[in-house]
Amino acid sequence: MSKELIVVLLVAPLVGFLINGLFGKWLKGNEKLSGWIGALAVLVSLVCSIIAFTSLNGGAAPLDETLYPWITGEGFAFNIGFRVDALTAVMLLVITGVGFLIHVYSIGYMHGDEGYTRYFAYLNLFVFAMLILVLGNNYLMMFVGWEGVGLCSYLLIGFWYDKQSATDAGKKAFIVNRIGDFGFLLGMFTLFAAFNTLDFTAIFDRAEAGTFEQIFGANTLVIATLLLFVGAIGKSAQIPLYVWLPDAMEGPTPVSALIHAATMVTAGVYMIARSAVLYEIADTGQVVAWIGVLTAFFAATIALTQNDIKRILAYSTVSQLGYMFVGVGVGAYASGVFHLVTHAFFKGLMFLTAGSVMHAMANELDMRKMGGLKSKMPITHWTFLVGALAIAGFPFLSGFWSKDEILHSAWGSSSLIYGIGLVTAFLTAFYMFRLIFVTFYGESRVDSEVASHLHESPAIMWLPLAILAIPSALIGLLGWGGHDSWFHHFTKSVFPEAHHDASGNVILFMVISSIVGLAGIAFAWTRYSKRVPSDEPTGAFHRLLANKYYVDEIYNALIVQPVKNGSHFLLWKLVDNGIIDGIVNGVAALIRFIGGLLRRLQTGLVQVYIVSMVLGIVIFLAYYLFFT
Amino acid sequence: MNPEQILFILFGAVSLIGAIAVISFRHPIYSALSLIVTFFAQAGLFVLLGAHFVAAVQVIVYAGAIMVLFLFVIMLLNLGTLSAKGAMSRKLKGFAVILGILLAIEGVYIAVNAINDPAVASAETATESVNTTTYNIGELLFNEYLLPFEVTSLILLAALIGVIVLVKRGNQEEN
Amino acid sequence: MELLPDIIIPIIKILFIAHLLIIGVMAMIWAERRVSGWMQDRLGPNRVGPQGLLQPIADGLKFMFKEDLIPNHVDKPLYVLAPAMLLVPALITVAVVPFGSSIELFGETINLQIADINIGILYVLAITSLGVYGVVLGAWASNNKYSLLGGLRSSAQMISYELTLGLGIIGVLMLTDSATGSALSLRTIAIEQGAYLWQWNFLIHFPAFLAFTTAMFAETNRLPFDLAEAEQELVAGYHTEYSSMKFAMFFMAEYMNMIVGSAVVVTLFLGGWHFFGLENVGGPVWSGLISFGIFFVKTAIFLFVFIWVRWTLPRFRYDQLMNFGWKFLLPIVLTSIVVTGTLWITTGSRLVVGIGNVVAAFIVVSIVAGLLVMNKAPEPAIPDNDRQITPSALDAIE
Amino acid sequence: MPLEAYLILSALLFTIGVVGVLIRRNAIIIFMCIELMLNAANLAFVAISRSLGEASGQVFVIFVMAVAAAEVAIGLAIIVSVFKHRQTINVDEVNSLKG
Repeated sequence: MSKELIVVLLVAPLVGFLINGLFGKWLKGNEKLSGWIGALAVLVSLVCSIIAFTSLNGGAAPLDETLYPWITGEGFAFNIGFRVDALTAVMLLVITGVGFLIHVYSIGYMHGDEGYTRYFAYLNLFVFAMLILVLGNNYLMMFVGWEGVGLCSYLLIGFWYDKQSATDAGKKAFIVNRIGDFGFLLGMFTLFAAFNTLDFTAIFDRAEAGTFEQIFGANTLVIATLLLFVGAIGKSAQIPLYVWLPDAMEGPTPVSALIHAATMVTAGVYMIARSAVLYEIADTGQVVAWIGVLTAFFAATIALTQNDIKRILAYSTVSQLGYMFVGVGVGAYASGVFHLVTHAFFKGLMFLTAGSVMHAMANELDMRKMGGLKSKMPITHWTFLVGALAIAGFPFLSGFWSKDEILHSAWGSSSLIYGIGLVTAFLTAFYMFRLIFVTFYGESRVDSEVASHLHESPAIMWLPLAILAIPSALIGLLGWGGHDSWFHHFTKSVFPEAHHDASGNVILFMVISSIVGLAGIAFAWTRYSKRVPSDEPTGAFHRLLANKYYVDEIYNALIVQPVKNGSHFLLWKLVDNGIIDGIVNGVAALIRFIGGLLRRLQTGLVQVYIVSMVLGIVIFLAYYLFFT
Repeated sequence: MNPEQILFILFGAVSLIGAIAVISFRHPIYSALSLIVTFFAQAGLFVLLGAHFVAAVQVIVYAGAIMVLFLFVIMLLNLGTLSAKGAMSRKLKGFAVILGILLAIEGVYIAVNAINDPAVASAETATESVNTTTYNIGELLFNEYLLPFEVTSLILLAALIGVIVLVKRGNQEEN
Repeated sequence: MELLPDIIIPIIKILFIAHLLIIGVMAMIWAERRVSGWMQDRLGPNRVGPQGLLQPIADGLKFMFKEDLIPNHVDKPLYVLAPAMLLVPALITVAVVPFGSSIELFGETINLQIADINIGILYVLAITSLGVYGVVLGAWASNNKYSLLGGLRSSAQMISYELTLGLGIIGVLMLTDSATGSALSLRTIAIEQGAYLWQWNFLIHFPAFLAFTTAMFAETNRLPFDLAEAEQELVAGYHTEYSSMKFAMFFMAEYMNMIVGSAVVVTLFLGGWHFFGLENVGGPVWSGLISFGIFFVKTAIFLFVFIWVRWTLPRFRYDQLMNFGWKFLLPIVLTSIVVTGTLWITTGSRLVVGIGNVVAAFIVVSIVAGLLVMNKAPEPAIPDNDRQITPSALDAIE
Repeated sequence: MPLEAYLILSALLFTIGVVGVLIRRNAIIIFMCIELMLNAANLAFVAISRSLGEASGQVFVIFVMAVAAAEVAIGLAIIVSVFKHRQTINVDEVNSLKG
């Protein structure tokens, strides 16, 4: 593994972005080419990632190199530098692997779209930014990537910018993320103030040694880590900043799969895993874990009542992200990251299948208008089923392994967290199979017009699905054996020793998890396999869930409206119109008045000007000659 | 009175009369001709001062090229005497003449007092008779003043392009 | 100040040259008509005197006895002044032209030249550039639109070709050794050229020679550059309104310009009074006279070329004239300057400079011609009967 | 002749130029007056150059002439353009740029 390899890995998507972004106009007539350029760029990265990964797996030393200094100042320096260790390698594989398949899928999915080349340009740019995020060897690089993926997320959510809801969703995502990013920035500032550097290695070493400036006393690291966690909350859609993610489903479905399920939203998890040393020292993992588990439960309950396929998947994503935070929060960093990996595959898969369904159903998302799709779209059905089984924790599929590990670790930390997690697992299995039964089984409720051209998606779309289904199902096997598994060994060097020793019988935990998962599936089967779901929510609790706990409305009333009113009446009417405009207009009026007097001098007659000039010269000369 | 003095008075008088004629004639053609006369008298003064090269260039550039351009434009635009429209007020004209007289007094004062400047005075006595040859000028021009010389060429180029742009655009607007 | 060398001899030289010029003009008038007759296979004037030799005198008498008309609509002062302003520069240019080596007489070495001033060539250029005023002012004073057009054309043409005229001699000046005197003096230039053909400047600076000669034709307003008078278009142009002696002065000035121009060309490019085999023949007096003879013959031959060209080439169209001046002659002389300087400094061989000049000029002409052909706008489809040139003042500047 | 004589002549010529610029309304005559002023300066240059026994002053004169040539070309082009637009070169009539 060399520096050059990493540069190629990083730059390939940038090249793809530049080609599609700058020359898209000429590529318009040939959209396939544009799509393949995008996919090829990511393929190059994928190959490089595999090379990097295998060399690391073969025992090569992690790479931590500085390319060149970026900002140098008195006593500090920020560098463009890379760090490739086990954690980064895993992330690289996920990003480029899932990313490549989604690019290929998009070639078919986006067929005939107006902004075809623009789409691939954005997508490449996203991959580039995400790679920077995971490759950087300091917080500043990470932040650059962090903001870069935020930008791409905004651009892609609002991809169909002529649709009001899409632009609104984009803005919402951007603003909500901004809150989180602000926290991240503050966290970064804190770290910089304390350490005078943002390099991971330096910070971690000195944090362990305790040689840093205690700018907030003993709480320095606590404050820093919590602020960083605020960033993670925003980016990874946790309570209370999760509201943007469900709305983000306005973007093209492959985007939801890549950005809002597999990669970007997991950046927060990655960041905490990366900063594991700090969280261990500051002992703020509990906060993370609690936020995570509450989010997991909360989102899962909302998912129970939704009817929009993509929204269900979105809430499911929020919920699963909560699991990951539980994992990293209780100190089982490897487990959290492992769940990140498995989730990336199966959730990406499910989003893509949802896209496939949409493709067939003429962009219909309401599952009440579906049903019985199994016979029409067998491949889609089977691949979705694989994903659903995986997420539901069906024994020996990937979700089973990763979720079980997290729950196991959680038990060692707090039994309450474990309990909520277990309930959430049940809910997860339930809503996921509710989705399957309503969509793919039962009688068809499809509009006759749509039904007439209901079809399986083209090969360019179902092939990635099929390929993705395999790791979705099997990647969990890497975690076979819990804390002694291959995955844990591979990532051991990166993370500090877990201080909560996993206790209890591993097999017992597995059995309990399996039973809970299967129970959820069974419960869903009893309720939804035959019945047409009711349209109207019944009962107060159901209505509460269907309206997502009214969180959006509460935010609107508590935050948005006050800010809006404050801006309107105080800032605009009073400060801007009254004071600032008053000053500006006053100055202008004064100048205008003076100018009105002076303009009489400007007659437009050149010679009058010259006469004044000569007068000046005469006076000046006279003064110079006779009075000095 | 030696010949130099006679010639100086002759050329000086011609150039002054020519200059006054420039600003007195109503018709620009006559002004231009008077200006040519002035330039010639000046060339004569340059010869008196031993600056033969400058005198020749004066005639070639001013009389031979610049004034021909003036005549060309006057004839091309058929510029006659102007109408009285928008005439400058008499007061301003009178004021301008007074200013001119003041300026002349100051100029003469400077000229007379320049000799008192020690740098000028010391040099004057020593080298009254030195004639600068074309060779000297060339040597200075291409050694000490090489950069200004090159800059001048840029100025000329800029003027060339500027004129073409001005005139071309005017034509395009018409079309 | 001695009487003999400083006053009497110059006066004799001035009188001699002035009369020679006037006689030369008459001879030229006769020669032109006879030569044109010969070229057109007709007789030409042959009635007055032997071979019609006295025809110019008859013409002169006719001019003198005609009524000196001054039309009412003209601007009188300038109308009267203009012919003189054309004639005077033609007369005074000759002052610096060396028409022979020197004669030893009365114990004095007399240079066959009125004034050997050290910036002679600049003087020639300066005075030549004044010639245009006669044409322009005469044209304007006539208060006649054809005359005005002629004047406009003349001024634009003069300015354009004066550049070539001035730049064409730079190469010559560069190769003139200033050891024997000011390099700007025509006498030095003439002396520097040896007796043999290959020492003369026209072979070393062949492109510049051609360009200079062409520009000289233009400056004299002769065919093919006589756009200022152009009988067919402008009814004789700037001298339409002139008659009698005033017209004669215009007429004389043209021929005088030709003679002086030829003399300058001979001095600059054709070896002056040198000719091989006739160096230092006879005593101090005879050798001087022989050198004058050589100069005279050379000038006469060149004058014949003037007449020859006039009756051979048709007149240029105005845009052709401008194109030719700015796009061919100017690049040629500029290239000539660069090539001469470069090759002279690097090789120091006149042969190399001569060959290099020709090659470079050839390349430049090819490039310019190529560019012109490539950028040639398609001919507008104008019916033939609309093709007549409409006299319009704005045509002249374009 | 003493230097003063030339300098006084130069000053007078310059002043005449200035007065011409001030009192004439014909743009082209104003322009000629500017040339006159430049020439007056040239005269001073050459006179002082002779007085100092140095050729530098004459070199400056040559620069002034080159700049004057450029200036005339541009100035006349402007006058022609102005005339094309407004059919006059009376500076009193070209006065739309006023307050």
